[in-house]
Amino acid sequence: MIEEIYAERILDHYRNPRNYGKLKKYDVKARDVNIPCGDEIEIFVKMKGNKIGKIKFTGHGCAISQAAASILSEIAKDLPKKEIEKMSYEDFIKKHLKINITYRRFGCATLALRVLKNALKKL
Amino acid sequence: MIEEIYAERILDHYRNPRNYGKLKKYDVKARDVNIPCGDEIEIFVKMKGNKIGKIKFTGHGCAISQAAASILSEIAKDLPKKEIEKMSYEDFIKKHLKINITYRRFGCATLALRVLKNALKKL
Amino acid sequence: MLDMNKIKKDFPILRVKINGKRLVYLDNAATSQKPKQVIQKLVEYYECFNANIHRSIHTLGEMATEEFEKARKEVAKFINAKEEEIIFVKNCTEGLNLAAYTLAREIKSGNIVTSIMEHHSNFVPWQQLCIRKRMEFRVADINEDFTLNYEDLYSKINKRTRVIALTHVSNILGSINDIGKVAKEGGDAYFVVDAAQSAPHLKINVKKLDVDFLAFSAHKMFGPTGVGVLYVRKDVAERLNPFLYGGEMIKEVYITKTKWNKLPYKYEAGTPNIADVVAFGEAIRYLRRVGMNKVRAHDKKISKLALRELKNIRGLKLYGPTKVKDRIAIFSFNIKGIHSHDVAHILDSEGIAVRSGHGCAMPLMRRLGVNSVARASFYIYNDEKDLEALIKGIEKVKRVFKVD
Amino acid sequence: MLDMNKIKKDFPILRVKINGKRLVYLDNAATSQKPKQVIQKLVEYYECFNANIHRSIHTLGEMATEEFEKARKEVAKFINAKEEEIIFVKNCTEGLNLAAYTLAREIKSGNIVTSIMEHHSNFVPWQQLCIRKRMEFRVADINEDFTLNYEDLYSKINKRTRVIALTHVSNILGSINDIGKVAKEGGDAYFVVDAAQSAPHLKINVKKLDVDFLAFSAHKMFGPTGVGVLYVRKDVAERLNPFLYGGEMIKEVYITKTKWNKLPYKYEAGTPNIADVVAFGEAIRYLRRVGMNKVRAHDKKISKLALRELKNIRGLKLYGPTKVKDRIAIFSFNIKGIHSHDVAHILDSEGIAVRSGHGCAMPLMRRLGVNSVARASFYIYNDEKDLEALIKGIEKVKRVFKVD
Ligand SMILES: Cc1ncc(COP(=O)(O)O)c(C=O)c1O
Ligand SMILES: Cc1ncc(COP(=O)(O)O)c(C=O)c1O
Repeated sequence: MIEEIYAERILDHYRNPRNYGKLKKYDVKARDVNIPCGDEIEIFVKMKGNKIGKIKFTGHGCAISQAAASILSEIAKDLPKKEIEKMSYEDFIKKHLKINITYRRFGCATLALRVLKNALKKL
Repeated sequence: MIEEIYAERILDHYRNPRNYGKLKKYDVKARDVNIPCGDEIEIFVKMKGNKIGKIKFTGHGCAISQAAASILSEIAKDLPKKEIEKMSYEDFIKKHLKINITYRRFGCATLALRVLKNALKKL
Repeated sequence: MLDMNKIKKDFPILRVKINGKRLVYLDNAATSQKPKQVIQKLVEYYECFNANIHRSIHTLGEMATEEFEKARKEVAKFINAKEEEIIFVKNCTEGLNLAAYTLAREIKSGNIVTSIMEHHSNFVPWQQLCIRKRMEFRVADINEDFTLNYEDLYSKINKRTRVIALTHVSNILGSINDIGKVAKEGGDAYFVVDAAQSAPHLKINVKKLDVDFLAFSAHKMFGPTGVGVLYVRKDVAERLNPFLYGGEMIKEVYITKTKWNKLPYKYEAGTPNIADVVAFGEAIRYLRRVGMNKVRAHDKKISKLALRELKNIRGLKLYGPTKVKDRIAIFSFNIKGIHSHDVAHILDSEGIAVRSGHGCAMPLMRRLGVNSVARASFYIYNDEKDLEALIKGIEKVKRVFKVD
Repeated sequence: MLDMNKIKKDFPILRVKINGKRLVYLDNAATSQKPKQVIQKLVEYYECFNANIHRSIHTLGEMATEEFEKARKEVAKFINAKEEEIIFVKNCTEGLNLAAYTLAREIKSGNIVTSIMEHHSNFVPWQQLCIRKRMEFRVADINEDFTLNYEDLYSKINKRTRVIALTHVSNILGSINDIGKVAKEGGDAYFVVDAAQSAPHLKINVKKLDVDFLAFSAHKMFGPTGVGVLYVRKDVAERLNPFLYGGEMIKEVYITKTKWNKLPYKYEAGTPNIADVVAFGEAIRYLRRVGMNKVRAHDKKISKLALRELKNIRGLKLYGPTKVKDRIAIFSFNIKGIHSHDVAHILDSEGIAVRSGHGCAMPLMRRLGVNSVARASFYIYNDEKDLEALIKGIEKVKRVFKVD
């Protein structure tokens, strides 16, 4: 059912994104676009030791990509860098987005995590 | 029947081409290749007024293309330039080659006539 | 009027169910569906006379060559060109790139003029040519009503203009550009027309339009994927040098030089897409039987209805002309607060296929001030019921997103 | 051993009658016939999930994209490449030209080395590049036994060699070249391999061969016309600039610049030949099920028999190696006093399809001192009976021409 993908929680994160904006002081940032959509996410990270201290993002795109960024920003906070590095895209979708995503929206759902992984590589 | 195409007369012209060779003195010459085959014909013409006086050809290629050149050289002699100009390829095949030719050998059968027409254009 | 029942029956894919719903295929500007006659021709080709062409003495080779050249004749007649002006390529994009690469050897300084409504395929090749050659790249604007701004276009064309590259119909806006007029007033520059969206819908007459190059894709007009057509005016085609080397484009090869074959082969390198060209011939025959005037009449009818319906949807913004005569039945839109991807995804749950995203026209997106659009595009097998389904589908999108 | 009965049944065209005779198709080096599985896949594609790919949110688009990328995986596995190293083009010729055009922007002075046994498609692009850039074009010779003259080849390669362009198997001689050895001893030059004739018959492992580019055509290995593959080693593909512009190869377009998509899309412009790529995936699966080792074993068996039989025909001159291990089952020959076209024509009257002419290898023809050859080339559906038919057919040719 399509309504399960566009669940209350997804729409809420889409309309009221948590941690939206830029960090003035950050250790790394990264940006990418999802080529098929043109969805865009930029993520700013300030580390606290080996953990993610502060995280903010900006961007635009579909409900899935933006909600995924918002949800990611919530769960990533205080997480050790390693945890993000080893988090699989499939797990992120299943455990955190909690919706059924097929091939066509995979890129939307995982854009933010991809950007975050790339940002952490620059550390 | 394939034997009708490779009739005695065609094979004879192929093996014993009439008017084979070059003219030392000529008014025009032309050369062309049949692209699919690589068959090659060069024709030399010496005019006698408005008529074809002497005609010789050289070249190499399949039995059809070489026999056609030989047969053409025989019938072209003493023919008014105009007659060659207005001779259709289909007519040449039907009246002079006297064999059944389909699309695939059309280029072979008409190479010599094409070269002769081109030569006369240079006059 | 088209016999819709008959036409729908010609397209086997329309029987497919999507999420248990009837398929409402409204992504025709991306690619059209194929009538059974075209699919059958492919099968016939491979089962009965598949062979490599042109250099074949055997029966299969002769049959394949004849059918291949018959298709070329069909295409030539379809746009009123000579046979030797029809070059088969792999898609419209290759056709436009062929034009750019061969012209690149001819032109030096000066400028190239195009428009902001171009598909990337008719924008990037010229942009890159200008970068390589340090030429000026000039981009004409659109008007507020989404038609081409001719005034701006003409102000950008001058004596130093070497190429005008213009689309016949915009794949986002649906706007029809007056190619004949631009050809008349455009001066001496080479004129390259992208007909990807016009060839399926409008009767094209290259002699009347008086252009130098015109490219389109078979797959958007009932033909198979993998075939494009590039029309090149004979004198231009004779003057320019070939693009890709090898195969039928060759007359004689020596170690140090090569002589080219005559037109149109000069521009066709390697084994052509024989089966699909033959099947494309069948697609053209299909269009001819339907009649391009009827195709256009149907398109106008749907456009009129669609414009009326879409106007009434609250929060829907349409990007494209509102006069039927200025456009074809391509409708790009956004719904306030909902991203085009979500629109397309929810419509799909109702069996409705529309496109979403930047539609390979990022410069236009930026000009429109959006990142993406949803696009519903119609063809002759789409009827009022399909339009109705779309309208209902959009209501559902809004319901899922809880907006009104 | 191959189950010939089963295999013959897979190819519908083998039921066709030519002049009332059973079709003996021996023109496989020009193009192969297609198994019903491949034809059926085309039908399935167009009847069930035809849509444009990659930028689609709707169900059909998702299905088409998945099948398309699945085919890429099949091809990658088939030659032991990474998926992003597999670029779909329209034919082998486009692949080789793509290599030449993109390398042309990288290299300046120096020389390019190729061989006299090349097909025009791997000869003319490099010849023309050398002419444009005033580089030296060097052509390695063959030995008296029709194998590549490696000594001559290595003497032509030096520090100033920018590209080595070599065929894996000659389409006329049937000779197999030792690509792995040349890669090892060829120095730093880019190594471009024409695998048009090897990919259908030999197991290819691009990592073992260690080449930079390798091109082949689907239509010669059970796939449809209109699809070629260009393998480009990842680091090379990343370094070079794209060739054709537009479509999936684009990431972002601005008025003054464009960013390219990642591999392999960077080199795929315009709507790909989706249906035929999907069907080519099926062809690869077919080959995989048969097993490339069995394909090769069958080829060797036929070669051995053919070499024995052809040797006994008076007046027949064979152009190609006489050792089975040096060759595949491509047999080019001439019969004294009879032109190859006449040979092919008379064989056709017996239902036997062979090629005749220069075989797109004019430099080789001149080297062999002939204008043309007749060529019989075998594939897995050809058996001893087909060879027998050929031998009998040649006898008939001689009868018609009254030679013995
Ligand atoms: C050795 C060789 N290279 C290249 C080609 C060109 O292949 P295609 O015509 O499919 O581009 C061929 C096929 O004729 C060939 O035999
Ligand atoms: C206006 C326009 N031009 C060019 C193209 C490119 O066509 P293709 O992808 O078939 O090369 C398209 C199709 O998407 C188009 O709509």
